[in-house]
Amino acid sequence: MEMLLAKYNYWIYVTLMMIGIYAMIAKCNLMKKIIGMSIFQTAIIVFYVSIGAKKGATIPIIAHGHGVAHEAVRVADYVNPLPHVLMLTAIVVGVGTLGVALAIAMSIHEKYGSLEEDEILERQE
Amino acid sequence: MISPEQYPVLIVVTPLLSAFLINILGNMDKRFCYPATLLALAGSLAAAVGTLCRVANEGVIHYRVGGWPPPFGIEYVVDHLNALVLVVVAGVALVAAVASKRSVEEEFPHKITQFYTLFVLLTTGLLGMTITGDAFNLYVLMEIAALTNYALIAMGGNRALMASFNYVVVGTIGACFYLLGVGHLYIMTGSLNMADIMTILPSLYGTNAILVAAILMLLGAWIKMAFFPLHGWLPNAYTYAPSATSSLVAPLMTKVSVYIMIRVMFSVLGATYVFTVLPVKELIVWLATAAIVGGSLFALSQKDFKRMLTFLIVAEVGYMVGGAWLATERGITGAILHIVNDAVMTLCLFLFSAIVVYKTKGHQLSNLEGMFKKMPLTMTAFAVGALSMIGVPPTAGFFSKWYLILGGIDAGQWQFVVALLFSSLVNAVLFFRIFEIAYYEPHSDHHGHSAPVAIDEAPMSMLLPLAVVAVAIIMLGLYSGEIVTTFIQHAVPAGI
Amino acid sequence: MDNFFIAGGVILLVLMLLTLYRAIIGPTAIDRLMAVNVIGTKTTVLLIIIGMLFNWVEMFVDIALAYALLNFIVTIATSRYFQHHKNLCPIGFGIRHRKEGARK
Amino acid sequence: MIWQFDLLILALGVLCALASISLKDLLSAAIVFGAYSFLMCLLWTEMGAVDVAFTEAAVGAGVSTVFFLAAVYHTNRAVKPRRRGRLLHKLVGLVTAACIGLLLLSATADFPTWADPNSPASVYLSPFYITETIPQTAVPNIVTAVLADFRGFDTMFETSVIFVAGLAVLAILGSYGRRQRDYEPSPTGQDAAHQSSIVQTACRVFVPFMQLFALYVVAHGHHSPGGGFQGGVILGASFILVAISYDLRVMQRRLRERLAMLFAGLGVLIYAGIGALCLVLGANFLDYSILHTILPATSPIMARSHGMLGVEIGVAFTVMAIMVIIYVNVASHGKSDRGL
Amino acid sequence: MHIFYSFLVLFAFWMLLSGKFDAFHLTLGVFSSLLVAFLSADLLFHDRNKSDSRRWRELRRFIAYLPWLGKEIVLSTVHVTYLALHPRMRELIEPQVMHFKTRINSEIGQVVFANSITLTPGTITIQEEGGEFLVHALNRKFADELPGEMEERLLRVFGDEEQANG
Amino acid sequence: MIDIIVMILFGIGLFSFFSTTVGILRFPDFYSRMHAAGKGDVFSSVVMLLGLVIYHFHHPSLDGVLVAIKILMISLFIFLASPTATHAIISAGFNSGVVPWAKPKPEEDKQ
Amino acid sequence: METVVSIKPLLASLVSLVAVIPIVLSGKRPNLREGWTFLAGLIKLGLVVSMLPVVLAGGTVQYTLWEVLPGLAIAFKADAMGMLFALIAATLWLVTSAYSIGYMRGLHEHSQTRYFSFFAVALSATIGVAFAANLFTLYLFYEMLSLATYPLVTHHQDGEARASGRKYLTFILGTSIGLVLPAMLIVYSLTGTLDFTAAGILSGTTTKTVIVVLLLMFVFGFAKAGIMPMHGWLPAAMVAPTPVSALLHAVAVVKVGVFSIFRILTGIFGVDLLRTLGLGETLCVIASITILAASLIALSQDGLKRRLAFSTIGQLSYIVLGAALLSPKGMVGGLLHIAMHAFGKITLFFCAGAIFVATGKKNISEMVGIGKRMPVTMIAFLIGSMSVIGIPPTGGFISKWHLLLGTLEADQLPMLVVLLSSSLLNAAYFLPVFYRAFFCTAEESLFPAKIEEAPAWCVAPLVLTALISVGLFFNPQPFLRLAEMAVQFCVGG
Repeated sequence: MEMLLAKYNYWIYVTLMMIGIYAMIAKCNLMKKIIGMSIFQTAIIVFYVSIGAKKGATIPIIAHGHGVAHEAVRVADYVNPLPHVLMLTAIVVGVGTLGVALAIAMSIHEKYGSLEEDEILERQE
Repeated sequence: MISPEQYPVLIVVTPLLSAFLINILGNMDKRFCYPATLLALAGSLAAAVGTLCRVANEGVIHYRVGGWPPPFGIEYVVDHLNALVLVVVAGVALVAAVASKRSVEEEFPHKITQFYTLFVLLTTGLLGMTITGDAFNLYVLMEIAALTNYALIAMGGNRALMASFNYVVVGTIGACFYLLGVGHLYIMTGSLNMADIMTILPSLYGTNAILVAAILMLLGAWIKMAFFPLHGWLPNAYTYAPSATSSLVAPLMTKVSVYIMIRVMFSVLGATYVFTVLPVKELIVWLATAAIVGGSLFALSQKDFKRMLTFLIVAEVGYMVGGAWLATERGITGAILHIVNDAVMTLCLFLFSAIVVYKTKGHQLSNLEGMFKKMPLTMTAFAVGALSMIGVPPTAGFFSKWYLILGGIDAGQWQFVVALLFSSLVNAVLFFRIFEIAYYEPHSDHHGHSAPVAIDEAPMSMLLPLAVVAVAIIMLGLYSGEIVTTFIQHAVPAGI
Repeated sequence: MDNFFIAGGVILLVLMLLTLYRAIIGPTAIDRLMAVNVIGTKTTVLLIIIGMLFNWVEMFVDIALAYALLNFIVTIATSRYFQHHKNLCPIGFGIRHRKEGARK
Repeated sequence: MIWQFDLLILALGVLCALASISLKDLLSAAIVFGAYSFLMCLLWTEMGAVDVAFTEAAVGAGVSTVFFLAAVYHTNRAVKPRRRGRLLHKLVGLVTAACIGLLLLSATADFPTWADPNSPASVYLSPFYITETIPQTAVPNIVTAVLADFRGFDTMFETSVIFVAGLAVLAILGSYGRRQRDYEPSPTGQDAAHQSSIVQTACRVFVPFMQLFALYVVAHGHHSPGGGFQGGVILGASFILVAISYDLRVMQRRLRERLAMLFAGLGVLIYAGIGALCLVLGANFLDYSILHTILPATSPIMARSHGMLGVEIGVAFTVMAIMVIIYVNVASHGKSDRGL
Repeated sequence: MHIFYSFLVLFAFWMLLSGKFDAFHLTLGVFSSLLVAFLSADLLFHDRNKSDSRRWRELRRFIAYLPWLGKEIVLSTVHVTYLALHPRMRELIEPQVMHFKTRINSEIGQVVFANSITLTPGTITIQEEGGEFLVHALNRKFADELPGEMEERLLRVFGDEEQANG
Repeated sequence: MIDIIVMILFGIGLFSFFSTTVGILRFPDFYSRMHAAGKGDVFSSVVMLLGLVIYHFHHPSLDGVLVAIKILMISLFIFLASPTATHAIISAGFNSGVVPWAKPKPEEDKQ
Repeated sequence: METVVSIKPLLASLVSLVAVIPIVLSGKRPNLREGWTFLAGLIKLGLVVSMLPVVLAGGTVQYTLWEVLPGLAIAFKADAMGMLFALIAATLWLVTSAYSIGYMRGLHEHSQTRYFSFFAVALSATIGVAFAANLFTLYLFYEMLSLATYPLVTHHQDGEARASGRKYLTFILGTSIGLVLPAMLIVYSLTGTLDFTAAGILSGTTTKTVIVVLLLMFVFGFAKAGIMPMHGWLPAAMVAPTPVSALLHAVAVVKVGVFSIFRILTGIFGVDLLRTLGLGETLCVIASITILAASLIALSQDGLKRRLAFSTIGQLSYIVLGAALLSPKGMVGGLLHIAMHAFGKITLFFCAGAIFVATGKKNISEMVGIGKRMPVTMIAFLIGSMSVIGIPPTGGFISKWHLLLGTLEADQLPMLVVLLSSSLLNAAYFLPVFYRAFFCTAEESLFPAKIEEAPAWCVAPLVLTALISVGLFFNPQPFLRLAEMAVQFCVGG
């Protein structure tokens, strides 16, 4: 139980990642692949944000003029901001990739009239 | 004015700023794009060369972006390894850009602005990947390069679309694996700076998490570089890409990924960890052997010229990965030298294929018929590239192969040596088959004069870069010694 | 009071789980849309509750507002879909046709 | 972090993920995937990552779902039931997923306990950021400070990524730049299908407030969650809302694609330009403190703060413009006429 | 003029959002509000011909209308709760679609009417086209109540003077 | 005192959300489910938000008031947006031809 | 032993490479083009000859162009052995050029510019091999030669040329990449150097097995030397125009092969090492098998050029045999045979070409009575044959004599037998050609009894080479002197 509570976040990110990978490899439909890709990316974000979490800490905005102005900032009070910064980037990258992938999928559909990988390959011949 | 101290950042910032300017200018008049692109890349190349000279004189350069000290801010580290790669990337991009003019105008006249903006941004991404000393920054730049790459490939239309889509999926997996690896390192060490991680890491060598991190990062790099069992996306993507794209992407993308692998191996995980703690050295050399043999054999079975070249890339990746994992000084030297040489060689071949596509509208082997007659200069330049791929001295390809084979002998990995020789032979067969096709025009009669064929060389904007590259191949070959003693020998980690 | 909010939040989440059941089984796309819309609205509330628990609501209100806005946009966008494609059950796969799912 | 919530939300998330990849109707999959994103946003808020949550709410949940819908609208909605031969694929997928999963799980054993205040990540770099942000930059939101200053270089490229994405979509789908820029007149002269006036009116009223809210988010990124990305996305979403509730053409009257592209380039140019300005003034790239020499009456510390604001504005420009561009192209399949 | 009104409304909104009243943030607020007013004033004030006094009256009366609506919402929730939890719910409901034409002319009025219908017990607006309403009701009782009292009240808010008094 | 009010409001909100959920799950057809979703959703959210607003007046201050106003703004937005969204969804359903559920009566077998 | 540092060896190699540029540029004006060729040839010969006094005085001319990698330089060294070879090549290029003009113009061949350009490149490579100071440089020029001769071999660009070109490359490139390159790399990784030294560089570095493997790799790897079974390309390459065959068989290609083997044996392995390990015998056996087999095959060939080709294969192995004897006389014989065979064989090829130009005949059976028509050519043919067989008064006798002495010196009596029997076979396949050409009745003759020689550009060179062959019998200097000096140097005098 202790173990479960200590690490479950990491386990769940692994689960999400497996779902994503499975969809990317096994699914035939391009849209499904894209969804899998997004899930995969989100899983990584879960992982990073979990790294940043800290027991008993609040959000990484310094309580400026919130009663404790200009006192020495206690490190233990704030969660680790660095992973958050990194993940902002990852989210943005994710949406970028999503946009491009959708655009390509749409072009493929226009060209081959299908989103199913095997049908497209058939029609390419 | 801007002091030489600032050169490292200029390498990346010049093309970055120019990309947006190109986009804005291009919206006004698309004729601005081409010269602006050349100017930007030339600026970047100049900065890269300046940095290279500084590195040669002063040793490793550190540059703090934003003025923050390294583990907190992002740092640029230019050492002997990446100074070299930077110049290669900038140079290759410039040459490819020069040559792209006609094929871009022909293949997508309506999207010139987008093309050049993406082109410059791709170069920016590759340069940034090479120069950065921060593990996460590398990921961001990797994504810039990847996204531009997807788009540039997909602009080829038709079959390029599906190829590009597969590339998106696989490329994302690769980049995400890398990111996950960085995450694992971060959770264990708390740092993102490569040098910093490397100093913290030795106390954690035994842990599973670091092992997983290493595997993930390497897997990521391998996917990006199309290392043997993970190479499925590459042939289609590069074959069906527009020719202006492929002559930029094919020489650089895999090479920069190899560079990243080497960087991860030696500057993040540390050579000791990679070669002594990880039990995979032999396995990877075997895989590299398989890559070389497989790539060569697949290349042999192709009827499509460009596709054949893509399989050669797969084989060449095997060279470099194998060389780096031989764990001998000469093997690693060879791998690094081959990054440089192979970039230029591949550029030569793909520039040629761009010319072929431009002139004959196809890239089957049969499109090459009678080329020697029609464009002797072009074919001569191509022949230099081909000989370099085969590994005929004094072309560049010979010398890197030389080091690789010596490394293989030193390491006692004979299968790798045999594979290298085998691939040289296969390359010889491949290219002489092409020469044959290009040489025996179908209508030649036995004796006397055949019908005079009008010499129809490629336009100057394509021929000149090709010629420059051909000369560069020979020069690189002749100066290999200089390169090795001035740069690469400092780049090989000590104690191997 | 924190415990009360936590308990409230947990109940809210459990109820969302139930709503999610509708989102997953459908049967039609708009049923799912409805369920997701409900979940979205409740998430807004939950965000504020989390703000309460962090004892610093100011920072969460903006997120909640943005959240509500975007949830609305998604709903409108989806409903827009049906103004062009008037089919709930695209041909080619079997939805369990219930009475209400029958097409006109 | 509130572990009770955490556990439940994660469970919900996994359910949604599973549902969205197994649903046969792509529209439904997109809807459920939207729910998944919203749940993730909730999860991150609960773990204290407010900025990430904000971004995910705006980008991941809001705009991407709309993109998905638009893409489904233009393509095939049904997933074909597989005839045969997919077994191998499934097997490969399962095995790969299982291998990766096992690999990752084996690593978790070495991780520090979740949310451990003494984990390396929490004690190595982050104390510097937490303690130095106020003295060095006068920005209370540490994430903003790290994002725009300490690691501002990352963010510049992040913005470039967005720019690239927009450009890529344009390059792949767009007819932008071609001569026939005029909208195709629809056969009836007016759209057969349009939103009811109820929706139109409601949206009409919301849009200005939404835009102001977006600007507020940009301007207050220093003090509260938010910043250029989030604000930019919401601003973009407001235009998308116009397009959804009225018509793509109505939206284009407000923000032409050409203009949007200009904005996009301009935004990143502002960012990189501020960096280059520092360079020209003699400091390192993106070292905003040097800007106090040209900004009247500011100390180097405040110069950093203002520099960050400038950068965030640039980001907002780009993000807004690119979101609009992607939407326009995806929703109208590159024709930028009628759209979803 | 509309831009100015928009600016005022938006700036007020900004102050509420911002909560920071130093010069720097207020300046930002002014700029932002101006920008948005310039961009979207036509969205906020769609009907340009309406007089200012009329606007003001409508706003006042609309606020007065809200409490009644609140009461209806509570009632409707109770009703839904009752139905949802009723073990033999299916016997209680008798869904039907009905349609009618309203006397409210102004567009905004019709919208408020439609939304009010949606919020009140047992009815949801399906379609609204130039005053033609299509409403789904859970059973006949609710269907019969429409347009009824609500329309009267809304006519007082949005209708022309004579309609409201008539 | 405030706590108790908050608790009551919260309780009401949760209960109505519970019934909404039950309604969403139990009602026979799409339209009637929409009734549950559309009405219960607005009410429960607004009530809970109101509770939170009131909770905020524990320590009255300018900041607190501003936050309270913001929360009110959210509830106002929900109040305006939710019926619109409900309408949009139901009209989408109607457009795409969902037939309302009818009591299974022998004489209405014509459907 | 003085060492002169001079750029001359490099220039001697480069001059013909540089000449390619004016040759290509003046492609439209044949006379000017050939003028360039001659000019380059003269300069080249002059350069080579100018180094002769130094070499004859026991010195060497050295020049290091470029150190490509540490321990891997492009370096030139003109010593006695290289000088010997360079002198032959430079002389014969001039002669061949002259002949080419006659042959190519006589047949109105296409793409003459390309032909002359690549010819020049090939010569450049040959001189490069001759003056290579280390294995790397040698390999570099060896490959260059392979590539430069490909367009020459496939000059006709028809299906047959295609097939033989393919065969040519398969053998030449396949062996050089597959065998020489790895052998070279192994040597380098064992010793860290590739320089040719008098005593060899391999002694004491590795085991016998490795040495044997390396030896075999080198000997078979230099496929240009035509050691069986690596000889397959040679007959195939006969499709090329005759001057090319002459170049391939007499001057450049095959001689480069045997010269390389000579260099390897003396400069890399070292005579002492080979002697101590007793590897000479192995090589002797390999060579003698080739000698006998090739001669026997030659007997059965009807195509004149094919017969000459198999003859070449056999004669080449004489040279290898000379080296393999590891006795001073034998090696002198071997080196001398490079020269003697070159002049003899080139005469024969020129004759074959002249016959083709004049009559269009390729097969021996069609040449009955041709002597009456082309007496000068056929007499030159006789002289050439005599030289190859080793009958005085021709140069061939001198070299065979030394070889025979060498076998005695090395106590290799079986080799003596091989040499003698092979000479008999040589006679058996050459003399019938001559016999048929002259000794036939008027009815048997396929040609009218009217003297009608090939063009003067064709005939003059072959007369010249025939005369040189004879002249070398009376005065084998400077080749004998050079050969003796070279052998003295390697055997450790």
